[in-house]
Amino acid sequence: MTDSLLVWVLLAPLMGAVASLFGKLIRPLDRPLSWLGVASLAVPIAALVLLLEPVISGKSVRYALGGWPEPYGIALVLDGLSWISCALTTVIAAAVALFSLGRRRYGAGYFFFLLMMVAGMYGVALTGDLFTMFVSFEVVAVAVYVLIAWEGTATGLAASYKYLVLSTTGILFFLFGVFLVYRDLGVLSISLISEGLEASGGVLSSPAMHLALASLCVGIGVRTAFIPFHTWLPEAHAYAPHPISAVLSGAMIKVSLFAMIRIILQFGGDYLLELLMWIGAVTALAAVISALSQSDVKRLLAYHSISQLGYMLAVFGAGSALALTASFSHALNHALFKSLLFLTVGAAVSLTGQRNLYRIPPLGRRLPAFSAAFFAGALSISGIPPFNGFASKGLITAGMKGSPAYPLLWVTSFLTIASFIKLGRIFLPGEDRDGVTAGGGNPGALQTAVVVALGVLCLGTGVFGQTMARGLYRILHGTAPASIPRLFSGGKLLGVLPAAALGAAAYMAVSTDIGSRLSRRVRALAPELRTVLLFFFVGLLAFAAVAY
Amino acid sequence: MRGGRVTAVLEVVVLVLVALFLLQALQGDHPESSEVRGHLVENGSRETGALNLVTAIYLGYRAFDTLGETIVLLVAVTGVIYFAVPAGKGDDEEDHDTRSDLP
Amino acid sequence: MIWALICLIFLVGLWGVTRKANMVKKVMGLSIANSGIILLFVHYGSLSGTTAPIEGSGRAMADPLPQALMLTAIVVGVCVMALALVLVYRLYLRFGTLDMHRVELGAWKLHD
Amino acid sequence: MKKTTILDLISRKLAPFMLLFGLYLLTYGHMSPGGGFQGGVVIASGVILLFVAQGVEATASLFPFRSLSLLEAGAFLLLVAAGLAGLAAGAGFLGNPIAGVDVRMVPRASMILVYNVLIGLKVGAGISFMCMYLFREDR
Repeated sequence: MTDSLLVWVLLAPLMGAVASLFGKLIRPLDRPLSWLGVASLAVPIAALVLLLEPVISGKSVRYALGGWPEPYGIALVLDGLSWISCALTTVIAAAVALFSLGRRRYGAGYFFFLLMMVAGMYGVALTGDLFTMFVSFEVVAVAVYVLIAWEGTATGLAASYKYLVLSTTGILFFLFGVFLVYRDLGVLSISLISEGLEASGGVLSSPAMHLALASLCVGIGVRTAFIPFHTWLPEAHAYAPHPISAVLSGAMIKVSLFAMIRIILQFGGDYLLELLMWIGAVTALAAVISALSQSDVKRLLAYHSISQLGYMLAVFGAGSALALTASFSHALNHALFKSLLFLTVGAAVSLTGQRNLYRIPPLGRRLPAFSAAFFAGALSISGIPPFNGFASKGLITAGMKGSPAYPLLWVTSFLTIASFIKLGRIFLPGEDRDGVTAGGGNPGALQTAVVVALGVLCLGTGVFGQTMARGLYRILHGTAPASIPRLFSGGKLLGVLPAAALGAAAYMAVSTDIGSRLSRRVRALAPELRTVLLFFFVGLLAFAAVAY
Repeated sequence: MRGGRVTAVLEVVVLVLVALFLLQALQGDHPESSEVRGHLVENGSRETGALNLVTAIYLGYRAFDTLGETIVLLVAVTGVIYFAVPAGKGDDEEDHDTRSDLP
Repeated sequence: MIWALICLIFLVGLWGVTRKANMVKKVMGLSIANSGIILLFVHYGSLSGTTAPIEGSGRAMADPLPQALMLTAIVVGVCVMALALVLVYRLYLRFGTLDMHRVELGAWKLHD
Repeated sequence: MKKTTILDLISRKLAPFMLLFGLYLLTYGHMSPGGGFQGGVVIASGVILLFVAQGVEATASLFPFRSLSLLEAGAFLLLVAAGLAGLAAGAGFLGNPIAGVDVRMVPRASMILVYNVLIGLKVGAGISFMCMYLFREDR
């Protein structure tokens, strides 16, 4: 019985989406059917809790759709990796959907696209078949194109179009990879790829196979946004509606990262790990530098998403079992605090109608709950104990012990602190200037509840970081973890102080006039679609060349 | 356009390299028959009852792909209708999103 | 030889996407690249036989699997093109131009 | 759109055959080349030919907007329900519930037929509704 639960994880948001579609068509039912649609997210939560038991014991749950056995039909597969990406999607989607219910303006049509995106993400996480992963990616993509441009602003439409062109080019290379796999291995289901490859002597034996791996990784890489493919993310996240930026940064780029990790592990592409580690480290550093120079609050957060994703990629590149757990725990923690940051800053933007960091009046007194939640998120991302950022960054330091790329990540961490000191000023308790009520309405009670809940979650996953890490290790590897370093040891706690001091110093440096002139030049580096596509092709060639 | 020359040359070089990438992947011998295809062709129609084997596959064996595809179509049609707003209504004031809700 | 031709079609599509400034032409480029990929699958399917894979036709049948996959890829391509063209339509209403460069400059200036 | 008599006459004569051919593609999709999507698109092109030639008001009386959008959403809901029927009959989601039934009485392919017709109706309604909606906007 438990394996048919897998279908309900995917079907529930789908039915919820159809319900909200009917809500859109039948005007009077708009609100109730939107609530029904969002309520459908409760089913995946329950199903995932029930399915946790087999995953913990190391067994992967398989469900053959339509009863057809694996190589001929499609199977839904739930193992440690897909359980985590489903859990992550559910938490963020539930938070964002509840937050969106708070705003009267989002009608049932909005929830139709949001729930279809969630169903697509479940499809990507659960599928055991390469071509179904392509279809699920397209379901997510089509819904995201509409949602990015939902408010019809010119910048939203331009950002959506730019993302569409880039990700469709990427997905075409993904299809090229699927073709190579079908041609040489004759099979489409992911789990049989590793067997087929062993039979033919590993991924490096035939040139077609590692080019297939390169095109598959590049096709998905466009959706995760590390260095060569990150150029779409700042516009898409900055100009999308606030809850959509939260779910994009929180869940979508990570589900794509997990899918890429699954394919790399299945292909046995260990030769890529070195490249990914360096790409991750460089992404983290470059993105945080451009984040530090931003004046638009949402672009600043968008660049931070890229930088934190660089962390996850770098630690995955380190390759050990502990490193994989560190990458996943950072992904979970990042999903929590980044969506929290996007929701709180989004509320500030819609309340004051201003996007520029320096023009938003201090809202500390005006939105007390939001400010408290914002500072919980800001402290988490800066890696300050006892919040969850500190726990997962401690794991990352342990996972990347002795790897040459770690200094880059260390520099990134204190630059992150600097940029959040800079961003923190909009939520300081300051005098309540009159310009505040120019924007949209006050955030409702439901929205405050969601934001505070996310803040508490950030704190909770931080305090219980040790048990979280052990649990994630068991989910991922099925066996009890041999050695999880003590996260809250004295040495680590003290290690935060120099980083905080350097962060403050960096903030001082940026606010000097040389700093602001430099920032203005970095800000102007918005690459156009042409250079974006150029970056994409260079990334493709890098992934292909690394095997020679 | 600043650096137009440079980006143009770069793009040509990159596209030529991509062409090499594609040809390198495509040439070389590749096994003709795949075990999966053999099975599907032999008892495709017996198991699903459809004589047209393509329909047997995309509605029988891989019906989930088709469901995903109908979802993509449904989302795209609803998206196009959402965006096909007549001119003049809903052009943006950059920051205050006062767009009225659409039918 | 045919593989090279199919690659050429795919590259013509990519060339259209990267080099053309007109937004509609970029969408056309995407569509050409999409049909290049579809041709790749269907051509590979036809290597084992060229008659339509209907049960009972004695002659060597084409491989039904790539054709079934490409049915999905075609519909997905159509949907993405439809959305792209609607976005271009709205951008044209807003900026009065189809040139991607000027649209981005406009969007960027509007933002600051 | 200036209505010329040639266009008017031909479209009124041709459209029924296109709709018929679309329905043929749907219902014989599992025996001869055809299927849900192809049939649906042919039906949509029949409807679009009608409203291009006859103008949107005339066709809107024949294919009203509201019913087309409800048909599209309803057909999709029925498709998911058909998938669930497979699940309920123990053949797994999107499986064939009729597999167990005595084959002579109900041909096994009838489930494929149900899928084909549902997908065809959804695609036909969706695409014709989209084009009519876009067409109506421009006037």
